[in-house]
Amino acid sequence: MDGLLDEGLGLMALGMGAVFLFLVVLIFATTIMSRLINHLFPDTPAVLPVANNRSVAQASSKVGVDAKMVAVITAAIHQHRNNKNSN
Amino acid sequence: MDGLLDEGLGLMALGMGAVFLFLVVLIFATTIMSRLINHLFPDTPAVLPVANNRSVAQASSKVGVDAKMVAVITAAIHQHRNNKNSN
Amino acid sequence: MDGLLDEGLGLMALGMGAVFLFLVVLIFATTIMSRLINHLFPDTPAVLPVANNRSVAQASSKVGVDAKMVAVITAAIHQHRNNKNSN
Amino acid sequence: MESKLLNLYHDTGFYQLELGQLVMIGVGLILIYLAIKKKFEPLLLLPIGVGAILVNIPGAGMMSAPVYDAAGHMISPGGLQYYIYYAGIETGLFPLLIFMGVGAMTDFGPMLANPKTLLLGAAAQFGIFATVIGAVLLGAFGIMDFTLADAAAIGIIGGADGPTAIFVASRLAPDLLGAIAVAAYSYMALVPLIQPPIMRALTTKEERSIKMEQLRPVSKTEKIVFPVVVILLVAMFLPSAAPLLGMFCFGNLMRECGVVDRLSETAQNALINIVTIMLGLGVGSKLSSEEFLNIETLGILSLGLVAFSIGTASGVLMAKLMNRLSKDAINPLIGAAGVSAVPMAARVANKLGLEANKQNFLLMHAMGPNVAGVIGSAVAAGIMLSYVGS
Amino acid sequence: MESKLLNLYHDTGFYQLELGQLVMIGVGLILIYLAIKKKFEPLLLLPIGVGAILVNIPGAGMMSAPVYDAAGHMISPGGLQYYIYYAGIETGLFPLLIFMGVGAMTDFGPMLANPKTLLLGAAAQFGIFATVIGAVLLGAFGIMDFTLADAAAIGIIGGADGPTAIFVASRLAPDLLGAIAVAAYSYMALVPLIQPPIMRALTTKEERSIKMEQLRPVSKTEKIVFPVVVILLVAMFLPSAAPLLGMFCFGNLMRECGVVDRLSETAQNALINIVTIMLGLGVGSKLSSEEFLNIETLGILSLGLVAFSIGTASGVLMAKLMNRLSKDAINPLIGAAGVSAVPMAARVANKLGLEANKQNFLLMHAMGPNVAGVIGSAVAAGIMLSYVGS
Amino acid sequence: MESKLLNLYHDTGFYQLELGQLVMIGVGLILIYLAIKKKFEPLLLLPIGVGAILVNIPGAGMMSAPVYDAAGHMISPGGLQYYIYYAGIETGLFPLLIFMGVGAMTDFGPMLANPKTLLLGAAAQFGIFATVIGAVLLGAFGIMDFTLADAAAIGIIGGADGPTAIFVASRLAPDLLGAIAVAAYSYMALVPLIQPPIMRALTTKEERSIKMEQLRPVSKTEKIVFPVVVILLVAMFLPSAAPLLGMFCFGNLMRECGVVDRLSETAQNALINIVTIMLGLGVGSKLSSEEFLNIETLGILSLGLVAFSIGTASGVLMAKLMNRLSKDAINPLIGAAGVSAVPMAARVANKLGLEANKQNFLLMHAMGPNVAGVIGSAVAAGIMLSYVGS
Ligand code: NA
Ligand code: NA
Ligand code: NA
Repeated sequence: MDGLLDEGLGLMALGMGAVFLFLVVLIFATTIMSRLINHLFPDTPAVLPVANNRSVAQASSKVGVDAKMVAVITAAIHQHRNNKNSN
Repeated sequence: MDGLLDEGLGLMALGMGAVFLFLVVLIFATTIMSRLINHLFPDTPAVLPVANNRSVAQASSKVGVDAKMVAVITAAIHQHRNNKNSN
Repeated sequence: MDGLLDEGLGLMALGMGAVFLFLVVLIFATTIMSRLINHLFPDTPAVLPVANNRSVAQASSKVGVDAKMVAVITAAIHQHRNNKNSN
Repeated sequence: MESKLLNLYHDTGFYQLELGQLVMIGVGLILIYLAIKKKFEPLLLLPIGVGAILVNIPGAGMMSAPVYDAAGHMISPGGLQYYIYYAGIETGLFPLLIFMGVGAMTDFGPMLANPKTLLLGAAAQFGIFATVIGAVLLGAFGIMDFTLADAAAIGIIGGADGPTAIFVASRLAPDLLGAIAVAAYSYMALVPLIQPPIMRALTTKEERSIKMEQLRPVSKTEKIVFPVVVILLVAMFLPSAAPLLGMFCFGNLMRECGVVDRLSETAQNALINIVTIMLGLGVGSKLSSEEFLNIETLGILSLGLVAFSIGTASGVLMAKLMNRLSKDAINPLIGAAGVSAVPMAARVANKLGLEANKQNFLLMHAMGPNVAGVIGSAVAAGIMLSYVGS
Repeated sequence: MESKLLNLYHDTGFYQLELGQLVMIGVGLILIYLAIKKKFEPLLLLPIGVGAILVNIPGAGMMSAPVYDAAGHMISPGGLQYYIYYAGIETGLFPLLIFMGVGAMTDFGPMLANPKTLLLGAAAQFGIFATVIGAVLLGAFGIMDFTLADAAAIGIIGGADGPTAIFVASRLAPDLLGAIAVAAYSYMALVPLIQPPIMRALTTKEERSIKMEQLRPVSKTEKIVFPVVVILLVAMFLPSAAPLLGMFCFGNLMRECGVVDRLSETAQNALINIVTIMLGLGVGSKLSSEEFLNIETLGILSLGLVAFSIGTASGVLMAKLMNRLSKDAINPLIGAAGVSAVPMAARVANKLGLEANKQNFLLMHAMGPNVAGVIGSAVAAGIMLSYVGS
Repeated sequence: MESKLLNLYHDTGFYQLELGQLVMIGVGLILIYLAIKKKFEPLLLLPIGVGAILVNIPGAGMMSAPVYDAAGHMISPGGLQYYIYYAGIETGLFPLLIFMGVGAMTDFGPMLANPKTLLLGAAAQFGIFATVIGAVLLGAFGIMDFTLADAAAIGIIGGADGPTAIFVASRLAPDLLGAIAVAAYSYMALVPLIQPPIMRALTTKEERSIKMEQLRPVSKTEKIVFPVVVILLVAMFLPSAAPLLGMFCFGNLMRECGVVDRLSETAQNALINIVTIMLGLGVGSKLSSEEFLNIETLGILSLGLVAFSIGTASGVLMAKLMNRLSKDAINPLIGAAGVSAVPMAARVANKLGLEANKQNFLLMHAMGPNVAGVIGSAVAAGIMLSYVGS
């Protein structure tokens, strides 16, 4: 029984230690990465971070559809206008 | 030979019996289910039953597209109207 | 060593021979096929051959969408016109 | 070098091709022609046709088993159709996944609006069991070599339901699988030719003109609860039909419940399409000359036609009986839709109804027996697996 | 004939059904009800519920193993859930593919804009390890029969991440997989009920009203490089987490790199949907009465709730600590999102923030710890697999 | 506890990582960089690069085999890449399914309009067999350790067709698969750099300016019948090419026949995308340091470049010859497209044509040899499998 509890406590210590260690390392790595990238390639940032997981995908597909739609609508309105003129 | 024919006839008797038994039970179960549901939750029925297997799916997706389209078109026409006013 | 080189040369001879043989046969077969088909079923040719692998698929789907869009737009413009008339 | 050239020549189809294989390649071409030109169930018959050609190319090894050495390392890999057949068809995975997709495409609304049409879906299964007797007789008189398992697998053609037929055949008579699948899908495509004469012969013009009262609306909740009810009844009454009907109802539940639309959409499209391609190639692998070119195949094709005809007739006759007994009018034509062959048989009923009376739209009324027929043949399949297996 | 009839009766559920199976069918029905009516993670709980019903139908053989004769020919095929479970879950394939799809759906932008929120994703994993101790104690006092491996697998419920929990359980405690998966998904769905009281108890209204400064924009390049950095760190520090985090980062890289959109789209849709259907049926296959109806399941369900609660509390407390030490204001509510349960926990944090101050939009700020929690629990999973396995 | 800590340290990459693995992780990073930044065939090189990193993480066990006890119960599951490689690549399933999808994306129209361009697709395969001789010589002089099977597998890089190269390599030289696949896809991406100097060197500006007469329209029926004709010719002449060309033609038939659009759409999208992700991870699994970091890989990369160059040259020279002999003018540039590398090589030919004459649009004319090159290298693959295998 004590053996099992010891093992459990060991797992907890090691586990939380490793989780924190890894994520702290990741914080440093991410910060360095971001600084390096923004220093080397100071490009216009793509977009503000967005809430919904899929909003980027949706947005891009929406843009595609909208562009098509706008083209069609422009043409339709154009024709509509022409028709009116010829009436 | 007779053995095989007997077995075949047995299969037929059992089979048709079971098919009818199961579907008759299903008729009762379905009828009871429908009555119970329509008694307990007298909600507005969703839709009239439709012919094509996939028409529901199509309809729903069409609705989605149409809603988008209508929005875009409304905007386009709105802008069109504004443009005319400003001309 | 020589054995391996011999085998390689043999593979080359057989390989190029087979490739040419097969494709020459295919040229004849294709030519005969095309003549036969265009003789037996002189239908209107579907489309001019197109560059992009997927352009046919894209085109067809585009047509589908456009048809829908055009219908919606027609309806929208119709309603728009009616609204104006009633104003 | 010379020997290599000789080897290469020995590898060619010219040298190796046996007559049987040539004939089977011809059969494959006919299936492709029927699929494309005649639009005979092309989703299945086109892949089956291509699969039949590929498996009959000598030396292509599309059906060859992989070879391993003693240590378990692969010496030579197996053929594509070998892997597809043994992983997807022998195991029953593909028919079950297709049945799930079919469930996700099925609307039980018309059946729920008029549950007594389930009886028509039961009556039409008589074609299945009558055909079993036919096959048993052919076997008994020594004309053909059919066991009871074979007879049962052949009978299921009368269920007019592809995945059910493949599922049963893969379990009861894998050797006959190719012929049974081809017969099932071909006759399903031929429903508009097979059914009308029988339907006309058994009904008067007055009967065909009978208008049925409009179906009541069915609530969303009924549609959601129904597949659960079916699963529970199957669990109680007929566990051997549980794989087929369970997956069918699972698909239908995904469709109707409204909270897993992305799963339902995938089950109806990407998943069922992928599995259909594989199933076709796998079924095609059973169209080898040894397994297809024999007298039994003729028997299967004839019996399949008989099964469809008897099923149609019993559906119509049951509908006539119900029309007499029931207070609501029932057009006997919708009984023919009980064989399933969704949605072709329902359309045939509709067409004949319109012929008799231009205002008589039977489509929705025929969809009830039509989907009931799917359940009916799955139940029949369960009985057969249980009866013949035990 | 009579004996056949008897056989058939012996095949029915009425004859065969044991009480345990009946109860488990009831459990399946409850899961379906929760999925549809209460919208509890329906994408998983609906297939799991159906799977639970199917596997408990006696005689359906959904989980029966295939039988081969000495020559390797199949005598009787296995059940659908048998193939799904052993091919996709025991091997770990399905959870990994789902993790890839989740990666392709995850936006690391908010986390990259404020990397120190990763600490919140670390702190919330305390729920995992505290629960391990709880399970060990239950085992140690002889109340329940849990080994260290069992305890570890139960603890991972606190990771609030379905695929991770299934992956770990399939490796450390396959017997408990059903209960663990059900607990994990149920509590993820219950996050809006479980978390708020704890969050309110540990914070003052002033703390909940804290506004955080707007996140900086994150460049495309940062988003592309980040998953590669994570893979490299995993390779260096924690190889045992490499399968989970590697696939997760692979999915995310496909999403962000902009050159393989068609793969990313398929990973997020057709592929993850297909695998989700299968995973659900496979997990459901572990809801057999022998494996689920015992005192251990009660322990798992209770411990899972404890794990969520402790994880929520430690996330909030860590956020309070960071708020004191950091120069930028940090609203303690976002700490609760560190348990992951993406994106539910972030929405809960947002909701409580709005309650306290109508202008306080925390959603974007909570997404950082939220996705950090996914990484955190995958790291914890790696540690457990390494520690318990070695 | 201390020993556990030590174990954990022993598990880290720091402790375990060997130099070779580190180098291979670097190779993986380079592939990812080329895929994303240089757009080198990203659909394949990105997954291959990620696969190369994952398989070289020591302790991750992505390629470890499952372990079973005597009773057949799994003791430890295998790694993801192990299952993918042995189920999909060793068996040949994945390349064949991709080939089916490529067939469904291929338009044979331009080739049918001008069938004699098939000769260009034949000539360009000379690169394959010349490279075999090169590899044999390297082996013969003891510089590298290549067998005839190795040489054949290396030669196929010159086919400029990824799935064909992977299919042949998985059968003839699985140890070299990683290097061969990387070389094949890299050089396909480098076609715009490799081909133009060779094309310019072998042609005069006048030749490059040659305009070709417009292609005749091709009827739908021709497009439908063509893949069937190819299958039948393969069956007769070269059964060993039947798996590759059969699946390719099956895909093309689904595309053109017009009655199975839903299958064609899935073959071109969900299915090929899923298989591409898997294929990439599986090929990446062969980029282990033992199999990749040796002198042979350098030989493979050099020989691959030679193969592309010789193929390009022979295509151009054949086109020059045909231009002299034929009554219709043939621009020699389109010969270079005979290596396949669809549609990159055709675009290169178009670009050089426009350079020489701004009105000279060769794209459609180059598509003929381009798709002919796919058939040509599949035929070459069949010959090799038949010659080396027997
Ligand atoms: Na039926
Ligand atoms: Na987590
Ligand atoms: Na080629």
